[in-house]
Amino acid sequence: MSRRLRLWLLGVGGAGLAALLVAACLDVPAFGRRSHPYGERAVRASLARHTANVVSSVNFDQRAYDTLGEMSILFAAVLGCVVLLRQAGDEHRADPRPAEVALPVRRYALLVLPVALVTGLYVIAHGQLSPGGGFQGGVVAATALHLLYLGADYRALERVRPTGVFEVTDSLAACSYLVLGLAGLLAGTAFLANTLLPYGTFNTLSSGGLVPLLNAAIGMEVASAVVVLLAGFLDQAVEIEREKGS
Amino acid sequence: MNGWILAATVLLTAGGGAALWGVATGPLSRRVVAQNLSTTVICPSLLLLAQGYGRTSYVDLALLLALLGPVGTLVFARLLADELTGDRPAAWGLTWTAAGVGAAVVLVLCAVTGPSRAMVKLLVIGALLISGNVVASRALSGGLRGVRDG
Amino acid sequence: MADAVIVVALLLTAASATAAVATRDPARQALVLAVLGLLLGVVFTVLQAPDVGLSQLAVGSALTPLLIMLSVRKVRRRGKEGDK
Amino acid sequence: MNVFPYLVAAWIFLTGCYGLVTSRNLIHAVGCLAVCQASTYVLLLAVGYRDNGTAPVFSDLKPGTRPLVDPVVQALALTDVVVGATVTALLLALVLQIAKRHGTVDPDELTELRG
Amino acid sequence: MTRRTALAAAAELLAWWAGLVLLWLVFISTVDTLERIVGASVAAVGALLARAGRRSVIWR
Repeated sequence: MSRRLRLWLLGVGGAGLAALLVAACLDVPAFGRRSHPYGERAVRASLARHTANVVSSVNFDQRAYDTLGEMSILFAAVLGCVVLLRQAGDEHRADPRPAEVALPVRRYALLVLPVALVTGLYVIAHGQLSPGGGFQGGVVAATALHLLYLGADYRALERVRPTGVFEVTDSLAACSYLVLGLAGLLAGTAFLANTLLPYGTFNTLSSGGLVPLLNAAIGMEVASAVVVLLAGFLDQAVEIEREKGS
Repeated sequence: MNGWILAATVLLTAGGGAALWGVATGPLSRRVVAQNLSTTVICPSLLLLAQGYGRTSYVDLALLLALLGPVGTLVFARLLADELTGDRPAAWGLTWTAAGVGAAVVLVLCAVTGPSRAMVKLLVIGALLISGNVVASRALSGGLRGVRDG
Repeated sequence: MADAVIVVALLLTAASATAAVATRDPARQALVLAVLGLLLGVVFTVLQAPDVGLSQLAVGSALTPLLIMLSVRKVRRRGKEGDK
Repeated sequence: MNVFPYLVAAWIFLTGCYGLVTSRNLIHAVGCLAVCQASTYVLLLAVGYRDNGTAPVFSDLKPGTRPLVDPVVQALALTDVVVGATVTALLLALVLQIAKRHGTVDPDELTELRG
Repeated sequence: MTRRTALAAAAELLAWWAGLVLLWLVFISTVDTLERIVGASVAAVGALLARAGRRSVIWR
């Protein structure tokens, strides 16, 4: 297909799609309207189960099955990345050269590394109370680790990041989500039903029944998934080179 | 609409607009400085919004940005080190101005909050924001000189 | 008037999305995408979705730029090796 | 104001599509796809917004004191932001694989190679 | 590992742990026993990582 023809197709298709989208926008319930029937029911259900953060309650209680699907997409994406980014036969690993980083930058990285980790774990642990949860906190905790690469060099990061351990943690966290779901089944209720544990006192760390546990499982899963993912990309970008003359 | 949200809107319009213009046009050295500036502008406006909506839990957003924004700038300083060797992006005047705005916002919010744990949290955010911003500027202006492939 | 902050945030986001598409060099695009991520974080905050805002800030400020820049570096190194 | 956020979402989606089709670099195309993803989040949250509402998070709010926005769409968007990032990573990994196999990341050159 | 280095390591870990526990107490809104336990363990993880990170940079 020539470039010209493609642009023509894009123009026609884009114009049609734009017209349809605008027509749809004019018919959608107005922005800022008062009635949100699903939202009101979700809030009521969440309050009945003593979960202060309704979004977490929707994610890990009312629609926990949906989150299981999201988690499997995440797991599959990471698996695909690991397979695609593995070291091929015609490649070898070059030792990454040490980097000279200015002292203030290195000090900043070393200081912020534990602070960012604690913040990430705080966001995970308080997912059922304040904004946050496993998805957000996991990304923060995993990003924290990579300050070692940014503030020092790749060898420093490799010393504190055994990739194998994180791969195992990733799978274990995915399994623990399933096991927590199956526990409900064994107890005689439904899969992922939040009826197993006491709901606790509203607005404390132990409230919400199953929600904090699922939250923690997702946090572990996301954190190790991001570490494994970035490990693949860093290996490719920094270490792995093509064999000379192949 | 109260004063806090109005202040956030003004800060966002001026600073966010400037950062966006800087990051979308011009030489690479200007773009990375503008990217660094965007963190320093948006983090105080998030704090102002949290105050304006009367929700202390929104402060977590600013905390996260104060931690991760400079990390993002370090990513660019690190991986664009080769291309930035030609002209060092040193915009110290801009950096300190932005840091001053951040400090002013944090101090005003601290004064409104009064002595409590929430105030200490605001101070932590302010310290992280300003130190991160200054260190990221330092990294951009040649702090990662010897970095090639490590 | 009460919605001014929403309008400003949405306009900035639309402008940065346009800029991200119009910037053809991947490294420069990553810079614009980083700013787009932050502005999206603000949009989510003013639309009263702090959970989504946290998610977007965590992903958009450091993770996405790092992924794109590492890919850019790999492709460039690959090109350099090919020239040898 | 009734439809403005929806129109912004539509605009972001269409620009992203334009970038995808006209892109000359696969890494740039992945970035454009990220822009398209962003439009869905804006649309979802705009649907769930309520005037003068606040987030349904009760760690610092007494239930029933203020109108609330819709948490269901927020939950949908929240998981997708992180999962979308990993999918972006998967696409970038595919791009790296293409760069290795064919030595180019220009989609036009790739079609010529296959022929 | 001699006695002195062990002592120095313990001091470093303890300093980081104390600092991070304080940070945790600043972050949270309501303090109860479970919060303290979780905070202490999170701070312990952070302290271990802080030391591991510092050592990995200095060893060359």
